[in-house]
Amino acid sequence: MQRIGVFICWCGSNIAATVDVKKVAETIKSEPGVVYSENYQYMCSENGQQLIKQAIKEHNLTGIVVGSCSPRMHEATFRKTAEAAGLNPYMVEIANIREHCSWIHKDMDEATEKAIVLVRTAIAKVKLNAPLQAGESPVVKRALVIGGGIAGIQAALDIADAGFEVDIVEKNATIGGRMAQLDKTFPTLDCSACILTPKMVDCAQHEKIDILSYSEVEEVKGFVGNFNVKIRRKARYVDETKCTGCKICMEKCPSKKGLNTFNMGLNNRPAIHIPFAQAIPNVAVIDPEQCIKLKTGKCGICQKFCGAGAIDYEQKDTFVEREYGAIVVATGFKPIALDNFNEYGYAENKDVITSLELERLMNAAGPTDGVLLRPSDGKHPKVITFIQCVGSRDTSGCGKPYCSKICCMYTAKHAMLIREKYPDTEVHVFYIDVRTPGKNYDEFYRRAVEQYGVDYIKGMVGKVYNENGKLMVQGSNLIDNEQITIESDLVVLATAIEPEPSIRKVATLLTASIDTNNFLTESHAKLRPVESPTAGVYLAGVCQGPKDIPETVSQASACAAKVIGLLAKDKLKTNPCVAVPDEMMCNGCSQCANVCAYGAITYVDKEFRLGGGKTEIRRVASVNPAVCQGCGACTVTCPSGTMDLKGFSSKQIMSEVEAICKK
Amino acid sequence: MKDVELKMLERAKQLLESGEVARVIGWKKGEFYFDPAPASFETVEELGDFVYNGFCGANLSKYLIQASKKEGKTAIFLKPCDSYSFNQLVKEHRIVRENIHVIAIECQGKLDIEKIKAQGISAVTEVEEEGESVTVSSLYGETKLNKAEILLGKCASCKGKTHQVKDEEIILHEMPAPINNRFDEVAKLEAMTEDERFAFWREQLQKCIRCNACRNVCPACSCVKCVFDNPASGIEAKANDDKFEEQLFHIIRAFHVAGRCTDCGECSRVCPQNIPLHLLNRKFIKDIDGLYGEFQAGETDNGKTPLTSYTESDVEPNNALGGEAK
Amino acid sequence: MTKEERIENIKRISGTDVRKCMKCGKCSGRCPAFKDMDIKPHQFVTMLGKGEIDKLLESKAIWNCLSCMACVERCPRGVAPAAVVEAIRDTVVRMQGKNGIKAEEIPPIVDELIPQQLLVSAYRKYNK
Amino acid sequence: MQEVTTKKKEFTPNIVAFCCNWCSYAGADLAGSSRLSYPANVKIIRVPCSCRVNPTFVLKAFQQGADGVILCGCHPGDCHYVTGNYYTRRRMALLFNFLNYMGIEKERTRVEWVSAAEGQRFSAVMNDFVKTITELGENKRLTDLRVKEGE
Repeated sequence: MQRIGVFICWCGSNIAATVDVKKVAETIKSEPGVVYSENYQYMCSENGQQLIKQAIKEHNLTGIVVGSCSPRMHEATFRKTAEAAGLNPYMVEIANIREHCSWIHKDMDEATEKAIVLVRTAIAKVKLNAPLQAGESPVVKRALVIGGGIAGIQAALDIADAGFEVDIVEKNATIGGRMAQLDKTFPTLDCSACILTPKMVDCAQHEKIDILSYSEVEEVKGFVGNFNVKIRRKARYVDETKCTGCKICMEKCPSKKGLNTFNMGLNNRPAIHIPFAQAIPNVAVIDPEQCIKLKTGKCGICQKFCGAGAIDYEQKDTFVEREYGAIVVATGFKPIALDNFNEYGYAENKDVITSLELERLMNAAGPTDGVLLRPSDGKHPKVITFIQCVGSRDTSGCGKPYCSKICCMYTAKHAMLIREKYPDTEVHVFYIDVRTPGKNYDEFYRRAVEQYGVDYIKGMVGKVYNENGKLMVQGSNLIDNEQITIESDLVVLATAIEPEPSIRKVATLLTASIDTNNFLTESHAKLRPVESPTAGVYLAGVCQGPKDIPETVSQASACAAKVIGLLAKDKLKTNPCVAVPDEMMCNGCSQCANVCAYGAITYVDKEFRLGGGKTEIRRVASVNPAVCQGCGACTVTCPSGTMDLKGFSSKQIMSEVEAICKK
Repeated sequence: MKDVELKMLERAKQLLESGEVARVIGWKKGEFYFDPAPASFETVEELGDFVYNGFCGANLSKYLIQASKKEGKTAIFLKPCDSYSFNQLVKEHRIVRENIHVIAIECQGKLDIEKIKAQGISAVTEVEEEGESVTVSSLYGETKLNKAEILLGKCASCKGKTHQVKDEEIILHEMPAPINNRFDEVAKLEAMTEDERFAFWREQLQKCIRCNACRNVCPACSCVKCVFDNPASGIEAKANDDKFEEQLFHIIRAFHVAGRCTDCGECSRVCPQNIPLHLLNRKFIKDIDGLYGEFQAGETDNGKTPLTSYTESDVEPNNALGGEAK
Repeated sequence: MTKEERIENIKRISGTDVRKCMKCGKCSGRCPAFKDMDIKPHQFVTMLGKGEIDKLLESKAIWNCLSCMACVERCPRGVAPAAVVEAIRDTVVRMQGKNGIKAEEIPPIVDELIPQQLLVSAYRKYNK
Repeated sequence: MQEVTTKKKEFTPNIVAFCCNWCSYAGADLAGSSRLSYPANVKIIRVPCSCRVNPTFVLKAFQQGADGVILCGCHPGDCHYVTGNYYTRRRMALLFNFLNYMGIEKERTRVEWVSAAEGQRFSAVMNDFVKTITELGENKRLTDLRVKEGE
């Protein structure tokens, strides 16, 4: 006979304000099997846990139910509590009377009644719980970082410095990501390349880091500690081991009209190219869409001139398969397309540009060698108007509902740099709000206004149109309650950012959950912000939400710390809630193996006694508990009910159903 | 038909005498002409009772679950529709294929004694089939009947003359073409209102006496231990306590065989209460065909079933009503 | 009708949730009739939110609004300032006991492509 | 007629919601922490994956007096266990169709995909389902008579 103890938590007023916790504890006392029922202000506190431990010992409890917050919050806590008191940790069930009850109901009677049912349901389940032992699985001591921007670079360096091997998979021909495209960085105005390229070089030279550039993740199998990843190494038509990065091919290539994506398409590049001077690896790549040889079979000039003999037009995509213990996702972002924002005239006017394009126009390695010249006629713009929140904070469906977070700061940076370099330029900024939380951030913005005389206009632009070669920016000035039109030479749009579109595929491969804006979901918004709900998968940078460089780097290092913590272990405790077959009933029909996503089920021929001295050999299912992830797909496929799931057995769920339904 | 029977008997004798097989599974004479029963023959002497006539509707494949595990080879006579069940059982590793010798036999459609009796004929002594018509001899004389009217329910929706598996065949005459009408009755029910359907099934299922004949005869319902006999399943029930459990039993049974049921029709054939149980299984088959593409269980002896496979663009359950998608 | 009821009524007719406004001023930034309006498009939304409808009911701007819907089109938050202007205008007309246009005066076939608001508000203005 | 209407108003349905641990249960938690209310007659049973839900659980719920049963899982393609919800989708499509074929109202059964980020959606789905079931009235067709007698 089970001896159940019930512990009802007030969670301060979070539960107690809408659920009569004393009444719940009192009512539950008369439940069959319950020998102890108590309520307390904070069960998760030291004192609360002490109360549980004492009750377990004094009343010889065989199972406990804690009526508290979601099991996703404190199930682990209370399992440890039980274990400390000598009770098997799996003899604990949580009744979620906070998230699923007190927080969503207002009527006290109604909420109390529901709480009682929820606790009864948990009691019904715990009575059928059985002590479980966690198994073990080995940890592969190597990490995969998907994405070679600053987030991926930082995470890889930190993990590698701790002595673990790391592979960076980058879909582009070089690592560096968006940060490599930036000119200066706020709030200290360091040159972006000056602080990024040393880190890129560190990656290349680190003996523990392997950079797989121009590569994409194709397939992910396995689970935390034991991921098996198939990586596609796209054909770059240049032998990475031979290319010396001399760039003679770039000079000789006759097909020079490809859009230079690194410069946001503001100038052209040859079909064979190295994306930028500091690229890592410093190896050329051929754009097959642009290369005359690859398209027509004629040309081959680069091959002729390549002293290293690195050009290989026959190269094909290849695949490598590697094992990893942990995966960091750092896939980054892109500015949104502006198709839905005709009012700003981006498509019609060359001199309406995005902020990322401005970065390239201001960069010494950019298309204008760092001299600010406007794209249409190459002249110095005298009046520049910035428009903030282009596509951000937009719930109309045209843009993104969230704040892109970085635009206020980079716009202040741009305005300041322009006023610094070209004091004769007039700079206006249309803003809705200026958001500058962060160390030295507001000071930075105020400097733009106070020291550099940037004209900030509270209001939004309704229309940008071209009149006699001038860009007319019509907007409101809400402070003066006026409508104004500014004749400008250049208009810069602080375009919203969104996750890099390839994230969807990555998320699906990793079964990492994704939100409505395509940002990856973290395990807990506050307490587990760098972990994906999928064990062993960690999130760094904008793939998880908009953030600037300092934040991205912090998050990447946090990821690395989590990864190091994981890889430092030789073995992981595995979830004991796995499928278990009852051989006596198994038909050996193979249906369960057909639905198992992990290949955890195999079949063995086993001899069974039939009575009367006779035996029979039958094919029966066998589950590898280290591989089984405990989803339960097999349990439903099995017609005979041979397969059951520990911790979520059919009988347990049935009795929960009964407890809920009985009025 | 007599010539087929003779040929079968002759072949059975050969196989047993030569020791090629240890036993032959076929039909033996019953008390009357119209009630032959499945039987296993291990000696030539036993074959004295061997029979194959218009009343040999029983599907023999299920007997192989036990027989194929015994010492020596087993020969079995399979009608075209029985061969689907055979394949399904091989697919599920219930039959050791190497231990079986399949003799594909001719079938001209099997007869329903109840339907003959309903025509006012009793004490049937012999039946002579002649194409579309049947001459029934009884103690009281001879009557000519239209064969289509006295076919077994399952034969009225015949799956056709193709055996899905065979090691040899005894086919002496042309066999009938398939009759593609098996979803007609299901569609009729679907066209009713919910209330009408509920009333229909209430009336049918309340006749159920839980004799388990449907379960025992069904080649798909061949679990080592049935969930209804297993206390750990949470749905153990040996008898119908109330109205709900009649439904529960039949719903779960139908779900368990969904994607595996070959529509052999044995459940309805053996039901002593004449409940049209095949209409339950055919609903699943119709929905599977409609929602996930045509699928006939037992057509092959390998591969996945519709319920153990999926596509990324499958219809959403909330929109799947009527099985009309795709 | 009390003032509170009137405010609620105007909100209901306009179908606009004024609390969604984030005070960016894009509506006023785009308004072609801005100069002639004594109360600006964005103010219609904020003033309705504050319950200052007496000023709105007396405003001249309701007769200057072209009902071009540019403000509705451009609003990033799905707020419809023009619909608020429209609702105020409706209310004024009704308070005067008038209907801008009589039902029987509407031509039998109205071009489907003309937005209803445009048509109705045009009639109102030219009827004044 | 009057009586019938008043009686209908008093009816509060009993609803069992099976939620997968990774998406929908977390979505329900988010609905809670965002204080997005839905009626108290929805009670959630946590399962590791929607594919753990055996048709017998659904039938059992109805047998014991549930008026509606809803399964919630990760969106197809986002299953924590890679493919679990794809099987759920087929099983439940067939089962719910079949129950309807037996005369059970289709609206009593539902499958919804709710991600961990969709607290709003979870609340909306539950409100809608409760509304549907309330309008539909009590489940009589799949109730075990014995449970009633105990009342």
